[in-house]
Amino acid sequence: MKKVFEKPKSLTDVPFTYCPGCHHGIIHRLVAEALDDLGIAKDTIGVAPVGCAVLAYLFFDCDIIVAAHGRAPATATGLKRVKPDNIVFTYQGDGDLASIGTAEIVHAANRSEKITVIFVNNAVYGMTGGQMAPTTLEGQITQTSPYGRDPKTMGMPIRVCELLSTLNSPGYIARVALTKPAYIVKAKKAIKKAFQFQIDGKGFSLVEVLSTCPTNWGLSPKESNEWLEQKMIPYYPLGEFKEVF
Amino acid sequence: MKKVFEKPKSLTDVPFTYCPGCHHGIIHRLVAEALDDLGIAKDTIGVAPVGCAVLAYLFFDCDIIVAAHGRAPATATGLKRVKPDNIVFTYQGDGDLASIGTAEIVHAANRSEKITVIFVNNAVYGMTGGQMAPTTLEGQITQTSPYGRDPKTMGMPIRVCELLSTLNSPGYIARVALTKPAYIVKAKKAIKKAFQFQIDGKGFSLVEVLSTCPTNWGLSPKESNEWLEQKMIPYYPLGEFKEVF
Amino acid sequence: MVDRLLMRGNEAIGEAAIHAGCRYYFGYPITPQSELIAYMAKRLLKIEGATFVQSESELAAINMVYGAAAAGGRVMTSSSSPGISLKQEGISYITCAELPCVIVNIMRGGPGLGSIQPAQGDYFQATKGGGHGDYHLIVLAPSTVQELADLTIKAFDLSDKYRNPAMILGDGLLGQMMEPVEFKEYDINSIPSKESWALGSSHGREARTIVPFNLDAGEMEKINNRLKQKYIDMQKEAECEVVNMDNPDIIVVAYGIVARIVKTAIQKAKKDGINIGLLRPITLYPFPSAVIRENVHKAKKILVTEMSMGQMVEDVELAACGKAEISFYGRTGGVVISPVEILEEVKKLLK
Amino acid sequence: MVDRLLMRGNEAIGEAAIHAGCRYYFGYPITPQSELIAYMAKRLLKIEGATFVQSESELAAINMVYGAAAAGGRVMTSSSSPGISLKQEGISYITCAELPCVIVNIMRGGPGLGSIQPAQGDYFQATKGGGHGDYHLIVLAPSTVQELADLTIKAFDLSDKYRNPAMILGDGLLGQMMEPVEFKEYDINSIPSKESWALGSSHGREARTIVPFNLDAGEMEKINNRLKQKYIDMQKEAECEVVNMDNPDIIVVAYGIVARIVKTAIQKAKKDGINIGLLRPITLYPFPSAVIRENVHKAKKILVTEMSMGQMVEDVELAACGKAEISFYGRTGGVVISPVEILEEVKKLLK
Amino acid sequence: MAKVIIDRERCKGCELCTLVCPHKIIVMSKLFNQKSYHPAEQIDPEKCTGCAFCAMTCPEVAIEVYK
Amino acid sequence: MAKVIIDRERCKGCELCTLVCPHKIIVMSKLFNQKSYHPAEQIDPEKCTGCAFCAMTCPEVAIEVYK
Amino acid sequence: MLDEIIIAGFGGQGILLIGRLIAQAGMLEGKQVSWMPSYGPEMRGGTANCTVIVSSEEVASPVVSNPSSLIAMNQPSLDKFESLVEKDGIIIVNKSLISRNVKRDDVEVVEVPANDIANELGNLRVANMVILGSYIAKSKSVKMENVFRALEEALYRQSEKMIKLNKEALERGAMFC
Amino acid sequence: MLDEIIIAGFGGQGILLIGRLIAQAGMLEGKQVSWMPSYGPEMRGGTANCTVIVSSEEVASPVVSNPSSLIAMNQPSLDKFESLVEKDGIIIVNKSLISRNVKRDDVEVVEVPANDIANELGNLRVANMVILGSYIAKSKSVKMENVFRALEEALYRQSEKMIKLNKEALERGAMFC
Ligand SMILES: Cc1ncc(C[n+]2csc(CCOP(=O)(O)OP(=O)(O)O)c2C)c(N)n1
Ligand SMILES: Cc1ncc(C[n+]2csc(CCOP(=O)(O)OP(=O)(O)O)c2C)c(N)n1
Ligand code: SF4
Ligand code: SF4
Ligand code: SF4
Ligand code: SF4
Ligand code: SF4
Ligand code: SF4
Ligand SMILES: [Mg+2]
Ligand SMILES: [Mg+2]
Repeated sequence: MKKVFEKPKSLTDVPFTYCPGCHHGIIHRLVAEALDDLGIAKDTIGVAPVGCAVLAYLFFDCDIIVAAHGRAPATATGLKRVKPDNIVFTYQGDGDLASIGTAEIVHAANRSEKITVIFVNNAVYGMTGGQMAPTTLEGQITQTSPYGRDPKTMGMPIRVCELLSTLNSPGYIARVALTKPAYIVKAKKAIKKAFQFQIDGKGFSLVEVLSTCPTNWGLSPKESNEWLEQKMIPYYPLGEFKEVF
Repeated sequence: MKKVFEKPKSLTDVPFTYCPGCHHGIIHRLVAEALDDLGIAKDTIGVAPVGCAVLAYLFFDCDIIVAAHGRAPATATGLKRVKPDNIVFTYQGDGDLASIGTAEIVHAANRSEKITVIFVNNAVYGMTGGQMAPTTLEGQITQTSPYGRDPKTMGMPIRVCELLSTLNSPGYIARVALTKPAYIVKAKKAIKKAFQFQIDGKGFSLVEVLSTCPTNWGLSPKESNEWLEQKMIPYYPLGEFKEVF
Repeated sequence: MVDRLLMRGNEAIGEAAIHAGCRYYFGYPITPQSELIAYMAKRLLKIEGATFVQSESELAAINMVYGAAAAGGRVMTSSSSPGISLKQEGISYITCAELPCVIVNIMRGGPGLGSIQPAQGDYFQATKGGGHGDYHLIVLAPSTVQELADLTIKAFDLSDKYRNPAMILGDGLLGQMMEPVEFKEYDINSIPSKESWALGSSHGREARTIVPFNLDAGEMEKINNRLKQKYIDMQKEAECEVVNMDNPDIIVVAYGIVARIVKTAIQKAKKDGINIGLLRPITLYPFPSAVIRENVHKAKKILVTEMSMGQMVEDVELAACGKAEISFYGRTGGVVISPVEILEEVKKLLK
Repeated sequence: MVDRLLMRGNEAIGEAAIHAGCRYYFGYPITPQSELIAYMAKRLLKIEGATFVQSESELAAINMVYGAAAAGGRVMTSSSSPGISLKQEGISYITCAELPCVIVNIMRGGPGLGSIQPAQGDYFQATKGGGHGDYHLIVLAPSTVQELADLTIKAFDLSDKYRNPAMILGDGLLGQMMEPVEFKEYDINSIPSKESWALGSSHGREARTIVPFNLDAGEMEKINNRLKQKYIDMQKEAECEVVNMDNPDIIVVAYGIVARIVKTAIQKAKKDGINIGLLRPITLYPFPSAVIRENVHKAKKILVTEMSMGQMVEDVELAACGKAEISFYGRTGGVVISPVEILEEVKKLLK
Repeated sequence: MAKVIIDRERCKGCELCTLVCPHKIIVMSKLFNQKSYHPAEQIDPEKCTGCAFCAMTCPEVAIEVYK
Repeated sequence: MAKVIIDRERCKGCELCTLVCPHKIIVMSKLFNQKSYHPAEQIDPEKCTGCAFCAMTCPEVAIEVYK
Repeated sequence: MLDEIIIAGFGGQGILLIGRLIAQAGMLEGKQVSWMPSYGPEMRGGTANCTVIVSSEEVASPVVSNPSSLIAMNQPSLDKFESLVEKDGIIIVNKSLISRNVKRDDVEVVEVPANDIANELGNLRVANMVILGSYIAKSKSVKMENVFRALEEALYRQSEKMIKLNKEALERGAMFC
Repeated sequence: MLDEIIIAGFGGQGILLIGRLIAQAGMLEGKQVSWMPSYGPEMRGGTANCTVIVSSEEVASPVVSNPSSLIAMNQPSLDKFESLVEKDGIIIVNKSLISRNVKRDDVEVVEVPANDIANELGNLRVANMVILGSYIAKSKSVKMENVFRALEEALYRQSEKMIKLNKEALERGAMFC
């Protein structure tokens, strides 16, 4: 029998430190597969965020730097400008990218820095124990919205893809999910396309991945997948938002 | 004879320190007239930016605080939350609002803080002597784009109204200009409407005013007006972008 | 009788703040102080007219504090080391504008992202001014959960008294641990009125400004001089706990959680016939230099111990004016010093 | 022969950086250093493969520097006081990650927005660590335009040597003034290779990481200890100019532009029969404590003078170990000290 | 009948008012004011309709209109 | 004919693989692994089509598929 | 009196609650107490421990190098802390998850099949109460009635039934001492 | 030798250039020089001044309390700096814009109708060169030929005609001394 599915080479053997059922692991695999498929792992520099994925350097078998919270796009800019022939990607959570790092992602996208951003939207701050993220849904209970997110004082969830797509600069922007195999196949395609965009020197690319945080959602992995499908996808429609070069 | 036009009461007698022909003065007058017309000057707190308008406290006859560069929306949030019955407005340049203060404006708008933002887009950093702003036009020469803004490394000019209008929160957002009386009349209406929006407790309001910087553009006031009409307005269309409550 | 409650340090700070009339909180999550922001959310969102905002960043938080303080609100923010670094510009502004507010730093190992374990590496930043320009914070260093509560209340009062931001400098261990804590009656009416300077409606008075700058150097210097005078006036608030100082063989100087660890070392040392004196600065700015100076001659050796590479030790040396032989022992990165280590260090010095 | 060029201080820094092989600059405009960013734009945008980015903020700039340094680029950023405060978190990260880069601070009056006139109020921030955690920058304090150039080059070299960020601590006056400057031959090939640690393509080697943290306190402490050892090793780079020190009536300690003003005071004093010695620290970190210590006993009185409320004076006191009577004279807010004032202060002390 | 009063010391000589006056009855003075700008002045006040275009446009709020 | 190999020590017992298997031939073991999770295991390998849905879904990359 | 207790196990085993109840009970008895957790990024499967001090005097260091008692809920915890326990101290071992014997012979050891008993009681999650019951009975650090009170306060949002179950677990555990 | 010159006037009068040319000329002569501007937010209509030192020794303080020479391009500048000039120093006054007389009688005063001469030359903007010419002729601080060289370097982007005009202005000014 032939092996038809195995761990991609661009992942190390270190077991993930993520909670059971957390999609971070799937996203890691898809990124690693993209690096494998495109044969770019040895030329890739990853920028890990401050968030649950801060330990990503243990898992990806490529050069990695951990950026300050929210500043991954700036750090990636520095890397890419010095090493334009390398492939540079950031891997950022929603607190990291859409809250503290808002200015950095908007301006990196606007400058159309030739980097690829993997944006993990799990509607919560995972690492710090479940506080409200900019992407937390209306009414969602978190540590810092203990009575549910109230749009009157906390605003509505931010849709990053839609926001960034208004910028008049080259870019590839898509939103994907991972709750069923069909979605995963699409997610894989989008991530690969995003890296290809960079390889082709076309500019900035970003894939938003709707992700789960069973631990902080207080749900089982299965329930988390359901919640994602029933609550998140309607507010965060999947699809490609921009492809301009 | 009756006086049919005079300096609004909400302006002090201190002569402006702006350069000849600079639109900051017109914008000040329009804001002051709005305060007069709505009778809110004595209940208004202004937040001045770091930029040419840092001295606005000399000119407006209402309480004023000078915020850190880019952080006026955060400072305004603090003020408004403590004094919800006061009217709070920020007055910000394009460097201030669209560059260093990107995160603050996006999130204040998204929380729909009940503040009014007067956003002065003069396509340049005035105060510091004419560096590139996020709104500097393609090819425009500035101190830091001495060979013209090159979208390949510096990105395209950011359209703030369009960007903020994608947020799913209440808000009034408009763009105006001041190069002819008809525009000035419209600008006045928009600014008044923005304050009325706040008075009515409807949420965040922002008026972007296309403005000139003869000094740093290296043009006469007249040429500056022409340049604004011929170059800026086509890229930054005037109009109302959002009115949701 | 007041109840004793078993509370986490972080939560005790929050409850103390609310107790002291703090109704405005702006902050951003970070370990090991996230319980504090969560606590403020839980409490303030249920109080009519109060404000809890999870800001988009620490930078936004400190600038919201700036606005809220300018409007006369009793306001607090909190964070841990990296987040406090991000607030430096804002802190400098608030100090220049002479606005009162309380800033909590529950320190963790650094530099960089560091570790999330307890440390005291931000002493310089807190006491000398991590931001630009000549300014100082009032810096209080609690060592028990009760003191976290008490000094939080005191921080608000001192901050109002001097119109200067005050910082609670704790660490991850203090923030995370639980101890019994009591909240004594606090008279909210005793809070000084801010009517004479806060921004708001200007009916019946001239419009006011809060402008933390002056483009004229001479005028700016006047602001600096006013601040300097304030720092001089503040010196009288300096506080230091003095423990076991009759005839010590050696004096240990330590603050915060480390001072408590020293206390255990003192007990252990007694068994070995060694008498350790302890000087525990409670205010780190103003630094209790006078108390240090009066006491250092009581023993030949002075040991300063911190969970850092040695920061407060400089202030101790400055206070001692070359009149004592000062050694330093520190652990870093989040490693908590143990009583045994301190005792060993003491024995080494006494040899 | 090398040409003497009449250049602004800010531009001399820029030219020196390019001369030293710096090809990456990330910065944000601010008075009084905007000529530097403009200069870098003008020059770097014309050099193939070089990068000039006006970043969205100082925060972004320092984090771009972090990335560029990690990739092995010789990289610089610059700002003035408030902007430097915003960089504190990033600086702490870069230090922890042990990456080389040069940061220029052309100081202005503070705190807050302050004034835009020259000042020296950021000494503590620069030398003690304005960011969180235990770390130090290499801090160089030029006093002429020529030295701005020379020390900029030196900053790059020291930064590479120790893999530690280096700061040029200038002020608005130095940045704005023009003086003749020469650029001596610099061998770009002498720049140490970064191949052994920089990120990039990993063909033929294992993947590398740059992670400025460790969640395990013990492991984090190892990082701290490595840094500490580096700071000890660095002490040998300490530098101090010693002027007119045979038999001085009084010794003045000053750095940067103020030291030059003292030199004029020295000349003026001679006419009055007063002999003023000058100690001018060139490296502020490592601080030339040994030179200070060796020299302070040569006069009864020591005057430290700064354009601040008194910051370096603490390091002088620490170096002097209580062995000299130290006074301080300072101006703030952007007011530049005049030679006459210094002379008067000296006479007052000698009375 | 209308007229405008221009505060010649506030005026910075930007000329913007001269451009918008429908009757071209504002011109720049040959003289200097104290800040050494050539201030604007109204000629032919009879032609003034009091439309206030000039005043609306003036960045220095230096113009008052009477009608 | 296909089969899957599940790394029982990597598995964290999240059960996601059991949900996506079209033939419901992955179930959770009653036993603990060393991290005290109940790992997933394949039953009825004959029914396995090697579709790899399980592997694609596994957040721990604990599943290999052979065909 | 001075009791210094380290309680250790997997995250999710209710380690911190054990500690909290001892501290709370101590406080109810007018004693000085402190409770100090280990803390880290919230990730499942990690280990957790906390240190509790119950004392008649002011608690100085909340950090304890040599506890007088150890409650080991799993094997790694026993491995890590066994050697630190003071001479004549107490080690309570969760026999359900720890197969090896305690190596020290200068301490008192109590073995409690906490998980098994909890299972018998119908809820694995009360294993922590079983072992706490045993510790209280053995050490007499605080009174059981005060642990009950502490429990009621801590679980005030839970059902009567749940509280009852926890108390039952405490009592079952107390039989091992 | 040590010349310490303050040059002051309105922003826009070319004050900084006057200073720069003196410094540049001094440098060409192998002297030590420094040039220090006043600086502020770029707003028109403000005043500008700069201090230039030309010396045979190392320049210590670039800040000068008592200049040996003052070039006053407008009245506020004369008001501000007149009293500071050293005894026996030089004050060059732009007579076109300054109506009052210099009050000091212990300094040498030269009055130059700089704007008028510039107007005569057909370009108001060269008034600064007129006054500079006068200062050079009076003070002999640096050689005029070196000012010419400095001018050529500074205006290298300008037309031949413009450079010629500036030189002419310098020469016209030099007649006043
Ligand atoms: C400057 C700074 N602020 C705050 C933190 C604390 N912090 C660490 S991770 C994190 C948020 C993580 O949330 P997210 O980005 O959504 O990632 P996730 O863990 O959900 O994948 C925060 C606030 C920090 N390390 N640094
Ligand atoms: C933190 C910080 N960075 C930079 C500056 C310097 N600075 C002052 S104003 C300004 C930009 C002004 O441009 P803009 O906001 O467009 O306002 P304008 O002057 O054009 O009206 C800058 C960068 C500062 N004061 N503080
Ligand atoms: S906390 Fe949430 S995001 Fe983080 S690893 Fe656990 S489940 Fe995933
Ligand atoms: S610099 Fe530009 S924006 Fe500033 S006052 Fe002058 S013209 Fe206006
Ligand atoms: S009011 Fe109208 S007509 Fe009269 S001067 Fe002004 S613009 Fe001209
Ligand atoms: S618009 Fe105003 S400032 Fe401009 S010229 Fe006319 S009156 Fe003067
Ligand atoms: S490969 Fe397909 S059929 Fe086989 S076990 Fe996995 S999901 Fe089921
Ligand atoms: S998906 Fe993976 S981790 Fe989850 S139960 Fe299946 S094999 Fe285990
Ligand atoms: Mg998240
Ligand atoms: Mg602008």
